[in-house]
Amino acid sequence: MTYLLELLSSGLAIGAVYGLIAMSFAIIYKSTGLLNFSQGEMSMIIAYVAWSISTGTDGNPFIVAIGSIGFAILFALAVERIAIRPMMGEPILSQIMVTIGLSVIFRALVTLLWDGLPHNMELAAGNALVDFGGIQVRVAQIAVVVMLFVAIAGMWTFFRYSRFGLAMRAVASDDGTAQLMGVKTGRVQMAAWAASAVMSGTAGVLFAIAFELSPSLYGLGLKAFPATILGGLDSVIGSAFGGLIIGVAENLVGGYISSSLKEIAGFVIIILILMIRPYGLFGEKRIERL
Amino acid sequence: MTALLRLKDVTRKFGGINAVNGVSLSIEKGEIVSVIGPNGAGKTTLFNLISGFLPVTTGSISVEGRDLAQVPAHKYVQLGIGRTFQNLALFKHGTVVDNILVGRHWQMKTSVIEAALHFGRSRREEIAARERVEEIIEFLEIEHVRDKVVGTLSYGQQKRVELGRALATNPKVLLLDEIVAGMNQEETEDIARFILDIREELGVAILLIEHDMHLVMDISDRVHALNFGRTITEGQPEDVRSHPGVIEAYLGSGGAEQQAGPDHAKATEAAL
Amino acid sequence: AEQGITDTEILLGDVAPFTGPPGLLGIAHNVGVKLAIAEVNAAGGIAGRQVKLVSEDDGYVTSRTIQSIRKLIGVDKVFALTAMSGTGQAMASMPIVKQAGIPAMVPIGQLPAMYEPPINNVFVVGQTYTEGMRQLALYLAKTHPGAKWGVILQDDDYGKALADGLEQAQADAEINIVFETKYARGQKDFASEMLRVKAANVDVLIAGGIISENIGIVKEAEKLSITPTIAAFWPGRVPEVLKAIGPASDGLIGVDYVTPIQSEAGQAFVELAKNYLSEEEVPRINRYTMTGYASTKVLLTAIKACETDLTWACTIEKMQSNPPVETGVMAPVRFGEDNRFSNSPVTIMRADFETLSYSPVKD
Amino acid sequence: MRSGYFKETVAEHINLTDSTLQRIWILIGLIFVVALPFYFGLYGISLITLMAISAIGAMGLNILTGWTGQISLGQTAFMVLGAYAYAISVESWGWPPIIGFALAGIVPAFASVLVGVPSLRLKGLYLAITTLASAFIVNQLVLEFDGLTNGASGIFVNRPTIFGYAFDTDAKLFYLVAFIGLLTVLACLNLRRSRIGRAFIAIRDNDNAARVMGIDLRAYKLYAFMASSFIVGISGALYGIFLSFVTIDGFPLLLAIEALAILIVGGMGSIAGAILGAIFLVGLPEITSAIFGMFGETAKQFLSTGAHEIKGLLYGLVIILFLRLQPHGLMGLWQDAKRAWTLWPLRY
Amino acid sequence: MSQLSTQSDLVAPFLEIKNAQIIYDNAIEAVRDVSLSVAEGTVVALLGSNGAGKSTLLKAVTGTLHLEDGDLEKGSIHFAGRDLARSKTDAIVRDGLVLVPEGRKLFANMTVEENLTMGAHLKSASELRRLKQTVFELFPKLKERRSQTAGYLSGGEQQMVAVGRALMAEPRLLVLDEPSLGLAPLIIDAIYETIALMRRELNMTVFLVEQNATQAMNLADYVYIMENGRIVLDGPAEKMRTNLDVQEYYLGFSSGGEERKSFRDIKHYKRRKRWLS
Ligand SMILES: Nc1ncnc2c1ncn2[C@@H]1O[C@H](COP(=O)(O)OP(=O)(O)OP(=O)(O)O)[C@@H](O)[C@H]1O
Ligand SMILES: Nc1ncnc2c1ncn2[C@@H]1O[C@H](COP(=O)(O)OP(=O)(O)OP(=O)(O)O)[C@@H](O)[C@H]1O
Ligand SMILES: [Mg+2]
Ligand SMILES: [Mg+2]
Repeated sequence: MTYLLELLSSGLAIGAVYGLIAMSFAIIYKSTGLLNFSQGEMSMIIAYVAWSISTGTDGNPFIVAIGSIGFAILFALAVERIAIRPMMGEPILSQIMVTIGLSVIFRALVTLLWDGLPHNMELAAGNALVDFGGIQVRVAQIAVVVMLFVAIAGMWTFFRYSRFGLAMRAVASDDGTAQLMGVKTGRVQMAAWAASAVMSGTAGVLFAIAFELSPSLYGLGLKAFPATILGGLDSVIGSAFGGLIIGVAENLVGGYISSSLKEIAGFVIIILILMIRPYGLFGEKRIERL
Repeated sequence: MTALLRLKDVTRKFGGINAVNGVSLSIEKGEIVSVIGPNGAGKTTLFNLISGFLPVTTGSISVEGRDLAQVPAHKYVQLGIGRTFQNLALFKHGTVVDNILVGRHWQMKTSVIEAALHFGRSRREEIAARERVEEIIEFLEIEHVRDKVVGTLSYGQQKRVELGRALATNPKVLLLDEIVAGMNQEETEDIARFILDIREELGVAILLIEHDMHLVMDISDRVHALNFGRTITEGQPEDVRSHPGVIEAYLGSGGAEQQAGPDHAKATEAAL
Repeated sequence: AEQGITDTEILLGDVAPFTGPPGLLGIAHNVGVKLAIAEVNAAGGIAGRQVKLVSEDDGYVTSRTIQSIRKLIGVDKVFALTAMSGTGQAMASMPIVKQAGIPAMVPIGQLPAMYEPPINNVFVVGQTYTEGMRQLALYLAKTHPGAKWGVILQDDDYGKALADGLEQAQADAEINIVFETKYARGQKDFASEMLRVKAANVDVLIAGGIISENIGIVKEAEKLSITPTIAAFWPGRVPEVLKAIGPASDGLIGVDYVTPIQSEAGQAFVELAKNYLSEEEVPRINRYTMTGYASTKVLLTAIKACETDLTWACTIEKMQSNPPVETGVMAPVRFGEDNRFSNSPVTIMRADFETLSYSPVKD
Repeated sequence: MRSGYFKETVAEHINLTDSTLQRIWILIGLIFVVALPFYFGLYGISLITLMAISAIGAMGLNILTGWTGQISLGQTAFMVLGAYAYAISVESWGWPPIIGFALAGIVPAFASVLVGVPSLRLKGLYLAITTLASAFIVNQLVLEFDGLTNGASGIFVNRPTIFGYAFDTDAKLFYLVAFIGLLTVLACLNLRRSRIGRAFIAIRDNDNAARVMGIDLRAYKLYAFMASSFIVGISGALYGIFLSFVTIDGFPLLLAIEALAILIVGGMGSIAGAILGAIFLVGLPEITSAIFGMFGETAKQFLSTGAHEIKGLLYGLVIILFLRLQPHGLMGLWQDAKRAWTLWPLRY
Repeated sequence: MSQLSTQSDLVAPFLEIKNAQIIYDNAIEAVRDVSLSVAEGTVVALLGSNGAGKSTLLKAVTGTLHLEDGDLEKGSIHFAGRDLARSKTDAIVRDGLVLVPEGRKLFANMTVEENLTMGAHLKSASELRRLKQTVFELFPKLKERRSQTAGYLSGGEQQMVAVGRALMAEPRLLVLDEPSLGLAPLIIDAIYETIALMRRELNMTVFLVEQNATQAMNLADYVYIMENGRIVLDGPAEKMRTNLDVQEYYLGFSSGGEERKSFRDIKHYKRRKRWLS
């Protein structure tokens, strides 16, 4: 029993990391129809910046939090402004290619500005262990689960009650027409990018604390992308659950079957679900009418 | 006696809405039948059922006595059902020729491997299809845009390409969904001429959805009026035109117009 | 003259990953190669020629390794190769190198297939993973009699080599493996694996990851508060890994054929390096610097022995006939008529978190 | 200046070339290809060989993604299958290479049906996931069946001897690849102008209308998967021969992304685009090196600390800048150039 | 207004297009040297056959040309003093110029109500309620369908949403690209009624592209006719109605006569427009 609970808890912890990044994929997709393939890299860069801030300020968690959130926003806005905005209205695959180009650049930047070494990111009590009735968890892992639920609540409220949320959907559906409604599509994109950077940055930083900080951190993006698909590309909240499902499934398969099947288990689940629901668990069906 | 196309008590539901509700209709070789009715009456849905895009909820559709229930959707066209679409459904990135050639698809047999070799039957078929397509292009007077990508054509030109593509399928009955919408008088005249010619030269039956009453009244043999998915009336154009139900729900001509007009105007005025 | 030789220069080439996480290995290796070269050049070069190095980055991608090797041989026309990246990359390069006949060193990722049967111009310096693993297992079996073993291996040829070593050790000693698993390369979360380790009450754990994976494994053990003796292999035997794991890395058992930096010989090596390397390069020194240095030194010794009559044939001949070469960081290196493998002996060592270093275990 | 040519029969419309001039250009192109190895050294030849192999793979992907609109991130799966099919049949079982090549196409083609079936209902980026999954699953299978595949250790592959002719030098291997490339181009061109090719395009542009026009969506999507995987599998076998060694390490996921990049940069859906894109992207690292080389010795000094990252940076930048200036890819550029040429001195 | 013989007599036209030349893909010239103006409070109709360049012109007016690789090569477009060629679409909309685009362009995945809400993107919540009320009264059908996904509506219902959505913005200048496309006669009447009313009550200016020439000419003060990218004929509506060519080619009267000719009697020959010769 404890064994199962321990599997579940570590599954949730890693699943929450996937979930946060998956949400950032989804929010950009939902508001601009674009898949940002450099999401994992962005979360890595933000984690590195947080690390630099923390080593520079003796790990004061508040300064690190404020500094890295601030950086995440500025960074996302800069990327959006410089690389993405000019591509608006171009074929979607060209836009996606630009994000792939960005990912190459970001990976190079990390090793250029920092190094290729793994680091232990110590921040406040992030690494400390907490005991939950015999199950030990790191503080950072609790934090990431909490952050995920905060993000879910925030996004739900936002899309439920805000007209800006509606405008985001409109831009994704057809940015040209959204402009005809007076929507400043650029601003919508900026907001989406900023939100996504904050979410994936949080995931990156907390992952770095609980596990390690290294230039292979970007691989999280490749894990989160399937989670987004599972939840439904345009469902920000659905993709959060997609992440949790994959995290837990991986751990259960690793814990009961075999860890060499871990990687595949997630995919098999996704394919099975997609065969029944081709738009993911919570995704919007594409309108088909003649 | 089996009709070319016969619908019996056809119903189609979307969730709670009965988009088509117990419609019966039949059409003979060489007939032109128009379907009219207010927006959302179920006309396009009716076409979607006949062309296999949607399955019927209840009722039956048959072509030359053959029930379509067991036929897979992509084979409807082989029984002679061709159609155009209200909202244009062209293959945007293909050229005009490519688009019309797709209409010939089912009449060709080339397999993937033959196609890759482009030899023998594959080449013969291709030439034959191309010849037919050139005829259609000439008939529709769109030679000058033959090699253009259809996405860059104007709306009206695209409609003609759609008509061409439907003709290329060698239909026995041709379903035209608001084919002259967005065309001016002159272009409408052209299309009217095409429709009459198609009927005359090929003996194709035509089922026409149209809001242009002049066209409907001028060229139809019979008119079928729908509202809320149900048949209001069916008959000669003049009879349908003066049918009170049709006037009230759809035409609003004469007195109806005067009634509806100020009513709306007043409501709007109040709201403003 | 042979390619890569002018009146004033001898050109060497190497291919290694300088980007991405494997860059940890490639960059350190390159520093070692440079050190060996600088040492020779400072002593007046070889028969009046200065030695120069051309480096190619392959990012640990096999196709790029092959492209790079072709470029080094065909375009840059180097005289010899000091490295061909990692295990799989070097394996894939063998046909080209063999065909070209260029003298080539293999200081990283040694596999028996690279020297059995011997390839005339390819020299493997160091020890195979299999033998290293065998020695490590024998040591652990001796020090932990009756222990339950857990094994976590990567699902590639590296993991396979370790598995072979373990199997060989089982022939000679009592090793009771109660849990064994393979993971896909690049995995980061080892929670489920370690839970199974915990459930199996493992006393000795072979952490067969490279860098990140071992960090993950040890940190997870800490989280589950289990304290098996954890043994890791040399690819990740660098201070950065200890630092990244944190205090839990204390007592980690390692194995290597080059000397630990904290040993006397290791310190001497660092001192030597400081004389020749830039300030940026010194902190990058790790075990790969030593292997790079040693293999290059062996190569340069052979080249030197040829003096003015510098050809591939001569170099290869000298490589096999030279007396054992003393490198200071590992046992003397020698090859023979039909021996292309230095078969360097390994030492077992233990990690110390405070100094971020390893020191040889006293039996 | 070229102007429209008059066509007298319908057959002329269908022909691939429509004038003597065009045929002469093609001939010149072929001679150029044949002459290439004489200009290049060892490295240059391997570079153009790699370009040709990438172009073949990209043309294969183009059938699925460019024409049929099915985005695939898992083409490496079929490359791996093709490479192993060749390696196992030729190296392990000693079958003739010509059969090895056939299997390198057929095995992935049939395997792709397994990927295709669960993909039938998926659209757009959702499809990326089944294909991505196939890449992981195929790798796992290769490791699992190590009796056949030699597991992680891989299989060495010799240069093939076909009908007694040994393609044993780099230049000869290039000719083999170029020849297969030429066959691929012809097959693709033929396919594109056939009912099959049009059905693919129709499915991409409007699958519902395609169905009403009598195109069986399931069948044609599977055909697209099969045709694409067939070609991709062959490129995988060639790649294995080029590397002389087949392991799953030789086919990282990166290759699939690169293949997609080739199509996008070249111009989606165009055969010439796939070829141009392959030349451009495979050659790009050379260009960035060359740019870097211009900075001379100081740059070289920088080598061990940052040059490689900077190369990566430049690589990414070039791609982004290129797409920003020419979002329709190299084919867009080509078309603009052609238009400017035919219209000159007018602009439109 | 209609007393004016030409639009340009006005001191400061509301919308003014001068010598516009528009090119697609750097190669296709869709509009050449078109000048046209719309005075405040008037209804101006632009007629013309398929492919004449009408929609292209409207795209230029709303600054959405670049989305299709189009470019205003020469000429200028001004609206209430603003240079539209240099303005962003959202700024143009903020100034009160709203377009009902060709092909409806609904947000297919949103409900009818959400689509309407998007139309009032720049309005406050209370205005939104009021405007929704208005539109629902104009199109009762939409009220019935308010929570239905727009993409599943019938063609005509979608057109109603498109027009309704534009009205939600309470534009100063409403630009309509074929508003009657696909609508039942009754609804067309209602739409024209509404436009007439809004223009009366709100002094809204309307610029209209239409194929339904009869309706458009009844409503319009001034009419332009465009062919092949050029304005070939323009004049006050009454005058245009008596033009023989217009009667024949746009209103469908048999040449010279007062009778509408029947579509059954169309002759099989190619006509040539007098104004093109
Ligand atoms: N995106 C585009 N790319 C290239 N050419 C285009 C594009 N859009 C329109 N065109 C061309 O510009 C010309 C004018 O098209 P436009 O859509 O403005 O015509 P229109 O007058 O609105 O016709 P319709 O009444 O059919 O809507 C046409 O010849 C068309 O082919
Ligand atoms: N796929 C669908 N899902 C849900 N509702 C649908 C679907 N297709 C049609 N409807 C509904 O069914 C009704 C009939 O639509 P249909 O398109 O047949 O109308 P129509 O008579 O063609 O109208 P119009 O003249 O405006 O084109 C509409 O109210 C529409 O909202
Ligand atoms: Mg309809
Ligand atoms: Mg138009």
